[in-house]
Amino acid sequence: MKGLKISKKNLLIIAIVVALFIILGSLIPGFLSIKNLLNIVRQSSIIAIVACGMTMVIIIKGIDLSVTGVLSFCAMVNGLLLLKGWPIPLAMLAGLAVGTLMGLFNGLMVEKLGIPAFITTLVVGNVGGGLALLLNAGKSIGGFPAPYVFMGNGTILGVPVSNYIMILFVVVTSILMSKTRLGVYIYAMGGNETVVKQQGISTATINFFVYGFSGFCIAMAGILLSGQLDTVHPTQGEPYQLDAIAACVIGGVSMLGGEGKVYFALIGALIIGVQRNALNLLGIHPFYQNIFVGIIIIVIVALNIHQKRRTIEHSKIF
Amino acid sequence: MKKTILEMNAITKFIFDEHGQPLRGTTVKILEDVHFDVKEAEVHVLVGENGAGKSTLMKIIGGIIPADEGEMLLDGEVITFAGPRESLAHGIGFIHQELNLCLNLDVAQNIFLGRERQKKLFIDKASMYTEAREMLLRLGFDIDPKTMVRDLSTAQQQIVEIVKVLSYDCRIIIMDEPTASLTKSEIDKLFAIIHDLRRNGISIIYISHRFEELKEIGDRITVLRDGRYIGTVDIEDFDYDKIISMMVGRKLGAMFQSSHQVQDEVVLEVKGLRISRNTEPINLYVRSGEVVGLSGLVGAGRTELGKSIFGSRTYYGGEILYMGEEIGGLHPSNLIEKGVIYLSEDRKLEGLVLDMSLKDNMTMASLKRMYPKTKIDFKREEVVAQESIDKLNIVANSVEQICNTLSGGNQQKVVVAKWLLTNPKLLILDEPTRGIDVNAKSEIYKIIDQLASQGVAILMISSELPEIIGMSDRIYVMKRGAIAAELTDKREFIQEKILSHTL
Amino acid sequence: MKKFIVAMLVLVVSFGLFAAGKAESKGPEIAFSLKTITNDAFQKAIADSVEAAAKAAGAKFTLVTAGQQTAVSTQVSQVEDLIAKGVDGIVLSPMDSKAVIPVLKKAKEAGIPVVLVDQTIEDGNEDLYLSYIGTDNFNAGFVAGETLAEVLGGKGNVLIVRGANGSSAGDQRVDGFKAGIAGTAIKVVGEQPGNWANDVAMQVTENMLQANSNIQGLFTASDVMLNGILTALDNAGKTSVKILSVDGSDDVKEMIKDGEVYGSMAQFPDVMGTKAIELLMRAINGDNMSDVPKYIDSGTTCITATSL
Amino acid sequence: MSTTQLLFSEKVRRFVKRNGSVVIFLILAIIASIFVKNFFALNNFLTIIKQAAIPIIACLGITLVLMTGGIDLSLGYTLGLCSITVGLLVKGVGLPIWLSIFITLLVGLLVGFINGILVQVVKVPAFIVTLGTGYIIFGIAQIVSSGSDINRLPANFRAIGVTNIFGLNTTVLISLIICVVMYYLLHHSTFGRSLSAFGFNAKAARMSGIKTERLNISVYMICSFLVAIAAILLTIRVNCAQPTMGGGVYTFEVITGAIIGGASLFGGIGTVIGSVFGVLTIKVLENCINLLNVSYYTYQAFQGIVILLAIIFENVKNRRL
Repeated sequence: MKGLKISKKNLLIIAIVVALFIILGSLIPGFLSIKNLLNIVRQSSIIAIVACGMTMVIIIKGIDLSVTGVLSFCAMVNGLLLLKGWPIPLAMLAGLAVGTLMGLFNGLMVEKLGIPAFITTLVVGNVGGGLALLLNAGKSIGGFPAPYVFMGNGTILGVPVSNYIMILFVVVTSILMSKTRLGVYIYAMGGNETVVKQQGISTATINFFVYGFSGFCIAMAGILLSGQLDTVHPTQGEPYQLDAIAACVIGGVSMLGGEGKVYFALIGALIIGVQRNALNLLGIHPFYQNIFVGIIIIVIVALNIHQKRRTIEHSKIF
Repeated sequence: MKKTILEMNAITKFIFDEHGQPLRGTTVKILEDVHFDVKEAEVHVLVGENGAGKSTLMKIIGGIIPADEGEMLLDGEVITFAGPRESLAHGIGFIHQELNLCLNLDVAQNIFLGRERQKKLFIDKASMYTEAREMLLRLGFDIDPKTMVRDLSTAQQQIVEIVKVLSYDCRIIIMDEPTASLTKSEIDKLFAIIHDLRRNGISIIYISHRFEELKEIGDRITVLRDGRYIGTVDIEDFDYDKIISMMVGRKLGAMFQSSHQVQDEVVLEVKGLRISRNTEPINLYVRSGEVVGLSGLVGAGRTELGKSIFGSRTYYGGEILYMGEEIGGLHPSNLIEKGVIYLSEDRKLEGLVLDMSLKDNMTMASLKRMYPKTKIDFKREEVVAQESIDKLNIVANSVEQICNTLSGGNQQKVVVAKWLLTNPKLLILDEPTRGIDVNAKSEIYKIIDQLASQGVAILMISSELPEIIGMSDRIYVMKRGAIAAELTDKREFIQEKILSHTL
Repeated sequence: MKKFIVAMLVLVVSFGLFAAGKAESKGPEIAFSLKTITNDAFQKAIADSVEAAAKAAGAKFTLVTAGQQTAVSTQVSQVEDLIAKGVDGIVLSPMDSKAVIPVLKKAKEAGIPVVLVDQTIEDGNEDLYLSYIGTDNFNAGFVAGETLAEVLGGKGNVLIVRGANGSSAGDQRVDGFKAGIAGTAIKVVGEQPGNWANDVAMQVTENMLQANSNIQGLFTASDVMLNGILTALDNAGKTSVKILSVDGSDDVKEMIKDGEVYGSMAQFPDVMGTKAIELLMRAINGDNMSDVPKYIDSGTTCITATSL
Repeated sequence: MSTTQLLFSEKVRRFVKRNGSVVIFLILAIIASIFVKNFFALNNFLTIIKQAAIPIIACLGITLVLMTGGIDLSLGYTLGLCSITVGLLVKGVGLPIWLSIFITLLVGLLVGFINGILVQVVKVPAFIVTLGTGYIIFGIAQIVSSGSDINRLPANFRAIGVTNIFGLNTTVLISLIICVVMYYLLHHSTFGRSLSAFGFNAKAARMSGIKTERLNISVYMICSFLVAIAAILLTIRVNCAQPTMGGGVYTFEVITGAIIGGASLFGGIGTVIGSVFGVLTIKVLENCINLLNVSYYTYQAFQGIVILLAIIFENVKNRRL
């Protein structure tokens, strides 16, 4: 019964997206080509993966501003090790470990010292960014082993590998959020922290997990990106910080905490991707693109909120 | 003779500084040398004024805060709880006064929070829903465990809270004013539950200010005053005045007094106001020097009416006349300037800014009047605040004290002080005595009477029939968002009669 | 769900408006991708010349910029978009010498001719582009170094105001400069990043001057930071410091005239633009490009008061 | 211990508690004076003050916004827009200086007004609103400037900011005046009181007769107004108007300053002294990094770590004291 309802929902979304694409396609030459569509998803995959962790963080009323730095730093660690001839899995593991650790550090600051996530993540991000530059004297590195590049750029059955990885992340995360205790606790913490404490659930565990996981996702995004570019650039994280947050919020994750679904965050990421892509295909002058992006963000969020308000109004007793 | 399962001796708790650190060596203490014990299968009622230390004592039992001195024995063995989880593990459940639920989760998730049913790695939602539904039904409540707690009424939320605690098989259950927001029928159900809990050998510690309840369910009554243990009496020799005197340390005169005179001038007149699209229009008026009671069940729309008048809620059509002038939709600030004020039922969310000091809160509504040139005169402010503190004898160590370190009763007095400073002409009081002790109550009743005799018009929303009956010159009864009845003849002011209109 | 429908519709409508607003033009479509043209006179000059040349050749022109100085991945996905769109030719000013290689491969697969300007890519990938037109940044820096050494008579203290950390162009110029002064008695006493921004450049200069008041020369990775640097020196009463810069923008010419700046390494954006389009048009018209050299030097000269 | 002593120690405790950043600043300054060559020099201090003066103005603006529990991520871009606006008007269009400045300030107010309306009326979280308006403002700034900057501004315009009056130039003095005004506004007027109340509990504040709607919008306007002033002064300082001036980096630097100054991201708390010294702390730090000529790649990491320490101190202090 419930399952049916959900699948209905998805059908609806898919229907809308398809409709949207047809219209866009008719407006924009080359937009509807399978190549381009897969292309969009591939470009969105980085944002989407970061958004997986970000969704959790925002749900517990936090924010993770360490993306820029951590993303670059982890990729740099991983990349340098690869060039040192480490086997790919080990190098990636190292990169992911670094990201997770930086995330855990954020968790520590938030949990033990009560430092606002906003500021600790911001600063940790700066440090990460600095280290990324430091590691290779600000130079980019490249020329990675073929299988590694394949992960970022190759395709299986015509679909980019990145997309599979992204799907994997989104699915795993949303199962974690909806089907496990931890997931419930994360929502609970976003809803009412005191209750969580009174139930004897350790907020430390939650904070550490959420920020650690966010760091993990960021690291993964960074590694995947360096695969896509066959390069690690010491500042390659720059564009993804705000995009990831925007993706979550456009996807209806409430900045007030307690609400949000990873699936919708993915949609948010795709909306951003589609929009950027379409703007480029339309050949709109870069100056106007900024204005456009801004308007879209505000409008969509405004609509979300308006929608929520309406539903609350209706749920009144009489 | 039932055997004692929980015993507390010489419990002492010092007051906190603003960072929650205990201030030892000060004479003022929250609890001092308190004794308390619970026997098997009894309902032990704990009474006392606000700030008497009831909640603190319970928090110690519940493992939420530790005692600074003294010992606690469970089954004769000394024990300390590191946290609420531990006390729960020892079979002590705590139903809190303010709701402890996650509004963004559904009923079942709230009930099972922290001990979800697992199927391998994943939570087993299906069985949780069925179990939750059973629990609710067993206790006679038909609430869908799938509904988000946010969408429940306050009363329903309170019930979920109770069910949640009951679902742990506890030996001792602490109920801190569980009936505060329940309707009559729900209260009856709760009492039924309490009775068969006792039958099953479970003990209940029950905190309440509603004496009519105590007789119904209590076995023993323990009285605290100013953080000290005063005494324990069996329900058999329960005597209203005796308990009162134990609580307040002196015999109390008549709770309600009416020295005020109703005048002819109509201050507030509401014509055809609908509080929502599909409710009947409301008509009512309040005259100068008149106390009008507004009775009705929780959720009958009394608060909505109050807020509609006070420009804090959208209503649907109708006019609101204050001294013959339309004030509908005005901003609270303009209304306050005109002398219209609304004292919210929700002290913590709408009444006070808990993180700010007494004086800041007291002067908040009068800033414009006190400092027309916007420059704050701190000296004057202090004087004014101190006056209010003395006048309403608020228990606080300074005007700088942060409000969330005050007891509920004192917080309520701060709110009252705030409104008195605006020298109002029309007072809308929403549950002015909710969750505050007899002494504070009678003081607030005095103030209401004084204001009325100064010609202030008062509309008093209350769920406590005694106070409605005791205070009002006229009574409106609300039902499903509309006025169900108007009682003008004091001889009609009888609990049963009013209830009959509400149901 | 409703919110998504509405959201989507908003997208659609707005795109519709934009699309409607665009006039369809005949002829091949040529796109130019670079880091940014905001507040970077030199990049802007290149863009302008490319656009002008393209229009002249009757081609439809599209400009895409990554916005930030170092948003490499943005540039890459933008080029991907261009390929997907199926433009007929791409002029590219790579933000990173390696990161663009995969996407250039894609362009090759799609049979879209690419000309590199200003910046080139890793050696060994010459098959990926028709030709690289530009001046090598290292060289520009090198010449600047030599010139300064000459002016200062081979000795003295100099400060370096770098570009943004992680910008290869900036790094190469500074590396070149250091090579240029190598072997002389000139000492680099301070070296800090100015992030291509006047206010930052000014602040770091001020601070470096606090540490070393005895300065004879200063090198900056780009003209875009000169205003801040000059103000800082001016405030510190250091008017005799010999300044060398890179880009040769119109602004700097004024400053050189007024003797505030000793010289700037002029590169020739117009040459890059016209030449790039010329090559692309040929490729598009199916000429045989085998004769085209892989590196066309658009030349560098050091503009000084004398050469103006 | 006599009561007076007690009062004194109490006073100290309160002061440290309220103005942790002052302590952080002093600690840092002392360390620097000992270990950093050329730091302890009047000239250097003047430099630092000059560098801090302008960010302080912006920081006071953001402090107000933070006190409402909001945030303004568009701050840096507003700075850019105002910079290019004043540049264009003064040199490009050649309007009289007072008029150019007047219009620029209006632009600032307008930006703030739009942010405020979107936050208060449309009820979009400030984070998102200003994230979005940031993009938009940046776009507009680029369009009006068509990407190029305007340098070598008229001397009589620059005079506004660079004239020296007993050692301090007018920029510093203007900043000083603004600090004083803001101090009164925040700590001695009903405005500041209402602002805290609103930040802590908007509902209660409104129902206590505080015009929270107006308040909220006005705060964003004041913030952008101050940013506009900062923009004009910064433009004068570097003698160049450019749309990229400020930017995201600037926004976060200013916010960090306010946070070091003890402002709370959850609203209600914020002080002028705190924010001023928050910014000074950052500037001293940057100054030291340059004096030491720390390798430019360590720069960022180093700075980050020290700031982190400062913030840890800030929070630990709040708990212990």
